[in-house]
Amino acid sequence: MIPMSHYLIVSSIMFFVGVYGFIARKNLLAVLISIELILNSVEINFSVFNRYLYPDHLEGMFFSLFGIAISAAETAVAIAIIINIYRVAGNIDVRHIDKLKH
Amino acid sequence: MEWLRFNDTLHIDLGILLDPLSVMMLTVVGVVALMVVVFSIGYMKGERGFGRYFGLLGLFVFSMLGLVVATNIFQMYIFWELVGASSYLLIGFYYTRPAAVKASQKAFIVTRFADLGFLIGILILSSYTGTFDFAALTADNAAIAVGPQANWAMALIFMGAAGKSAMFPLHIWLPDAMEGPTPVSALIHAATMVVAGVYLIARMFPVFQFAAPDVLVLITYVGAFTALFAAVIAITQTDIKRVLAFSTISQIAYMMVALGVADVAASTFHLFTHAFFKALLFLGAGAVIHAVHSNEMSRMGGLRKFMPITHITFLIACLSISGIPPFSGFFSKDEILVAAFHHNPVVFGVLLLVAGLTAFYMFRLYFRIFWGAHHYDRPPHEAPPIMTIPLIVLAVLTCVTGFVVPVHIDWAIASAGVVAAVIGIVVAWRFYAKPSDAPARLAARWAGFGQAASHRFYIDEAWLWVTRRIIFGGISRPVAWFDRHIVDGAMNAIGSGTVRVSETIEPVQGGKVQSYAILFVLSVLLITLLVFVLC
Amino acid sequence: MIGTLIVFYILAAVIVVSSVLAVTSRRMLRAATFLLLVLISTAGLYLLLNYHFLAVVQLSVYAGGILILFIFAILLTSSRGDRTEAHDRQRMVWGIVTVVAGIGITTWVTLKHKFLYSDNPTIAGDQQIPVSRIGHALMGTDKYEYLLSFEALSILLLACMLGGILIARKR
Amino acid sequence: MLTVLVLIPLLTMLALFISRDQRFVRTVVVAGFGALLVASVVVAVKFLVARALSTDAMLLAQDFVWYAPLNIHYAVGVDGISVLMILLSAVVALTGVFSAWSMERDFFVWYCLLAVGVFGYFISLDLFTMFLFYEVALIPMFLLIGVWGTGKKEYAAMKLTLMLMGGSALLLTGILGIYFTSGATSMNITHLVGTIPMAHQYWIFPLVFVGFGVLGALFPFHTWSPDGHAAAPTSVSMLHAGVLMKLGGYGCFRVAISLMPAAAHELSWIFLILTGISVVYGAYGAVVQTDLKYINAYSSVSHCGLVLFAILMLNTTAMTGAVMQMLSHGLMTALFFSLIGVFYSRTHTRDIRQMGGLMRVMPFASVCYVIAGFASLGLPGLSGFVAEMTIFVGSWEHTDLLRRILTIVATTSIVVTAVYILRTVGKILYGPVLDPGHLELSDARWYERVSAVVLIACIVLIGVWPSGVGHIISESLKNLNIF
Repeated sequence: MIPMSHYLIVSSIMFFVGVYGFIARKNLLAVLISIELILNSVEINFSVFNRYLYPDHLEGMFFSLFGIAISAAETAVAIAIIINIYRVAGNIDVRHIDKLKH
Repeated sequence: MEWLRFNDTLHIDLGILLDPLSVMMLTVVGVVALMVVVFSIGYMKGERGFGRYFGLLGLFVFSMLGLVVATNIFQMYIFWELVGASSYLLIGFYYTRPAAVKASQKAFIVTRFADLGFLIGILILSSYTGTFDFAALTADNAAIAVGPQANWAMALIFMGAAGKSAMFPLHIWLPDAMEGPTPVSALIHAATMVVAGVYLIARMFPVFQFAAPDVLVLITYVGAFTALFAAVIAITQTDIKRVLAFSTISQIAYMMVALGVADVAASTFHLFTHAFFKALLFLGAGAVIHAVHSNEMSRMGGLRKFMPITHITFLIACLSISGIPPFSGFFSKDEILVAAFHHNPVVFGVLLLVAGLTAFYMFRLYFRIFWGAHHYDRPPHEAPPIMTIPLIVLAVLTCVTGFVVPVHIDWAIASAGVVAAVIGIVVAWRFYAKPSDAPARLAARWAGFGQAASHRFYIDEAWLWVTRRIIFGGISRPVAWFDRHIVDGAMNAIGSGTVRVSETIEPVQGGKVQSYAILFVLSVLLITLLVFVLC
Repeated sequence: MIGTLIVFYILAAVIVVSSVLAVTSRRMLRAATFLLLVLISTAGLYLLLNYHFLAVVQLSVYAGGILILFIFAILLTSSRGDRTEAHDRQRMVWGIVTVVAGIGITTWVTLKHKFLYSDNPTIAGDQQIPVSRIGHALMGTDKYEYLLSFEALSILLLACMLGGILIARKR
Repeated sequence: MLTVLVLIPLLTMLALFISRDQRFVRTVVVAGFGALLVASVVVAVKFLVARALSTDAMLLAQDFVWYAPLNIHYAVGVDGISVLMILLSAVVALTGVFSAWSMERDFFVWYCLLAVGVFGYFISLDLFTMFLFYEVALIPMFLLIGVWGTGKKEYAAMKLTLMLMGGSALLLTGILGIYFTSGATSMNITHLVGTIPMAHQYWIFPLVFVGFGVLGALFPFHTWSPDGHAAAPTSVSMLHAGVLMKLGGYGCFRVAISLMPAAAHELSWIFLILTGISVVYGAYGAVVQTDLKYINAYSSVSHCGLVLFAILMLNTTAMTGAVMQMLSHGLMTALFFSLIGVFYSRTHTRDIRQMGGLMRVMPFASVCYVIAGFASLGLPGLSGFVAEMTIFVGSWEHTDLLRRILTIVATTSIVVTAVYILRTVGKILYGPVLDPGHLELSDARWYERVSAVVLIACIVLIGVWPSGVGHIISESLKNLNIF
């Protein structure tokens, strides 16, 4: 059987790769992709803990479920914002949008 | 009546003390004040601030009487200060004249400085004796309780008295105080306020005698020196009021010497007689100034024809101050000379010399005003009766007060004094009664000395240097600079330091989400690490 | 048994490689594709854990819905600037430091920590979760039932819809 | 009963929101502060009646639990010293209103809030409420100076507020220290007396003393004072120098000394040196200033330094003098600032080199200024004299060399005071009129006259009949039993 820690290591690698993308990328969409990675890794963790530690319960699974839904919502809004920014600023570079007003 | 209680033992009372000394002073203050007020009605007529003048005069007389009847040293200090303040206001009466303003400030600050000594003296004295009361202080056994601090206390109290009575080196304010209206000078700066110092020491005399005899020696020498010093300066002055001012200093110094040689009676007697003839001199000078509209001797001369009453009264006063019998000055001066002779021959010699000098400069003044050539655009006229009546009254008093107190006259010493005075008068007559080049020749021979004397031996300049250079330049300016730059600078540095620190750490919160993320993740990691390493 | 293990490692390798490529790729469309790979592999992991429903949701919502959104967004906003995105060297260094430190620390912590039953094969084994149980849990109001969260999520989605429209609308 | 003193300004403030109309605002403010003065007098009378019947330290006391878990009460009560401070504040606040006659509504709103803080502070017995009101009094100051001031007003307001806030940070630490080390179950001052262990007093005393000392212009934390006073509008300067600086002295006395007498005895020498420096330093600093308000600010440093100096002498006489000096300085400096306001509003300068001969032009204001000057330099018959003399006699009661020397140093300040007062008077009031434009200036108006006359009356009252005040103070001090 697969040891739990393997799952966790995979998810943590995914998480930190996401963090790297969040920190280092300048394209807003790339940043958003990184955020998706982070969320995804968190969802994996929820499921894994649920399955291995409390197999009789369903909380972890449900949290993953909700997490997926929330990330869908968040992505939708974020992309709406990004498109709007693109419309206003002409690009989607993080460096140019450090001010909320313009 | 208890006015203010400090603690269980010390409290200020306000009361009235009547004893021969205070009654004598009351007489002097009352009479002179009355004469001066009457005289002023004529003198000040038409002046701006007529009402203010008499208001301030009233304030002064109130304070002076309060001082005289004080039952305790603190009450005296209170009125002492009030007298100083009303003197300040009266000297500065012509407040639009910068010289008057300067003079009033000088008078107040110099006496204030002296009063500081007075105050500290009171504090020392009271903390050892536990009382302010004159009666308790001067009781025979009280002085013993004082101890070794008594010398300090009494010396400081003498400093206060010296300030008020214009003893060297605190005399500088008095000549300048002549900027005030002349009747004011007569009242305050000749007859009453300036002798307050003498009065104070006479009041406290038992304490001096029993607890601090050394201070009496100090008083003697300071007095003798001041007498000589002021007399020498008086010879060279050309402003008649200045001459009278220095003469006042010299005469008060006489009284101080009398106190120093432990003859309170002689001192107060001289105070008594001096008050009248000096007031008379000042009022006479006032009448002259009123007629000629100038203080300078060179603008006067031959006035005896125009102002006969003033002339006669002035002459009486001059004779009296010179110590010619039978005028009052003769008796009181003689008393002092006798006391000094028995005490210390050197002091006696100085006083005798001063007596001669006094006669000389008084008659120099007299001859230059009332004799000699005259040239006036408009002939001066005699003062109105409201001004001459006080002169006459004072002149009469000058003639009779010498006989009020029965004195035993030591004729040997008295004749020495009279001879000195006569020599002085004769010399003055030779020099000034008719045109003569003797003064000029003498002045040329003693040029340096005369120069120094007419500049009052540069004492003013020395004080000015002290105040300008040391107090303003040496202390205040550095203090102000220090405050603005060092203390305030330190406070501002704390402020700007804070701003700088926040500017340095500002980019951390620079609105860049990614930077926040780095910081956030690293911090979480650090905390995780700490938690797991430590657990 | 060993087959599951092999499948897991393959999936793990795909996830790691794809996610790295997804965040480093210059071209956004490629990045999106790699993200798709990651998401699909994650669905595989869910299958391995016997969360079949979750795997399906993952595929349909993430791989199906969100990624389409991404691709639209990329196409809408693509311009020449996208490909020549300059790298901020300082940022990269910080990112790498953070990532290395993070992976190191989490791995160390994960390995060091002794989980209860973590290697219990019997429980982790086979049971599928029936969809009816999921449905009841989602719609119930008892303990361990999630109607409130479900409704909250619905409102959130509605709000996002409105917000998305409002933001993206032409002014 | 005492709460009325807080409620009146509060209600006045609320009433001001009704209308912006200038006449209405003036009526409300004058009525409000007039009522406040009346209420203060009533409180004083009630206090005297109660004092005759009771020997408690604090009279007219009331106590409500405010926040039980932290033992915070709303506790009020007065002794003779607070009563006098209340009277002083009421007089100065009312005259301040007259000096601020042409100000707009919003100014008075903050002014009322300031009064709320001041009165609340003086009636508080609970350390927490005291601190609260202290802060309430400080905040409006920032706006009053920053918005309605002149010159470098933003800088001055910022500096003043920050320095005072710095002081209150120390204070808060001190108060918490007092609360937690005393083991008491209340923050009421009367309950805290004698409960603080000696070891803790050593660190709490300096904190509290410096904390209050900043407001009392303790060297070297006084530099907010010149800038603040110079920038503030007239009535704010009056209230600030006249009343707010007294908050510092009062706090030093009420909290630092009376709760921690042992530490005060041990540590007083350090602060005596500092305050001794304040006294002389302020006086010398004033000598060369050219801005009228700066002269007064430095003079305040000197006089308030004397207050703290006397408090630290730790005997009844000197402390009586300290309270008298607070009263005297409050009245006198308020008078000064109101007259400077009069001059400034006419001549539009505060530089003494540009003024001259104003006695001719504005005789009333000038005479008042001379009287204020005399009060400041300690002329008998005016309040300054009795205060200073009581302080000097009190500090002379100590026989050790340090205190003797410091006392002599402090007494020299009266000469220096004379120097700068006369210099100012001579420059601006006497002499010929320098600026021909000044010849047409008008004298003080009726409201400015009211303000000056009331203050002078109080100064003379204390100066002529000091034992009335002195008695109240020394009785209260005896009740404290701290010496």
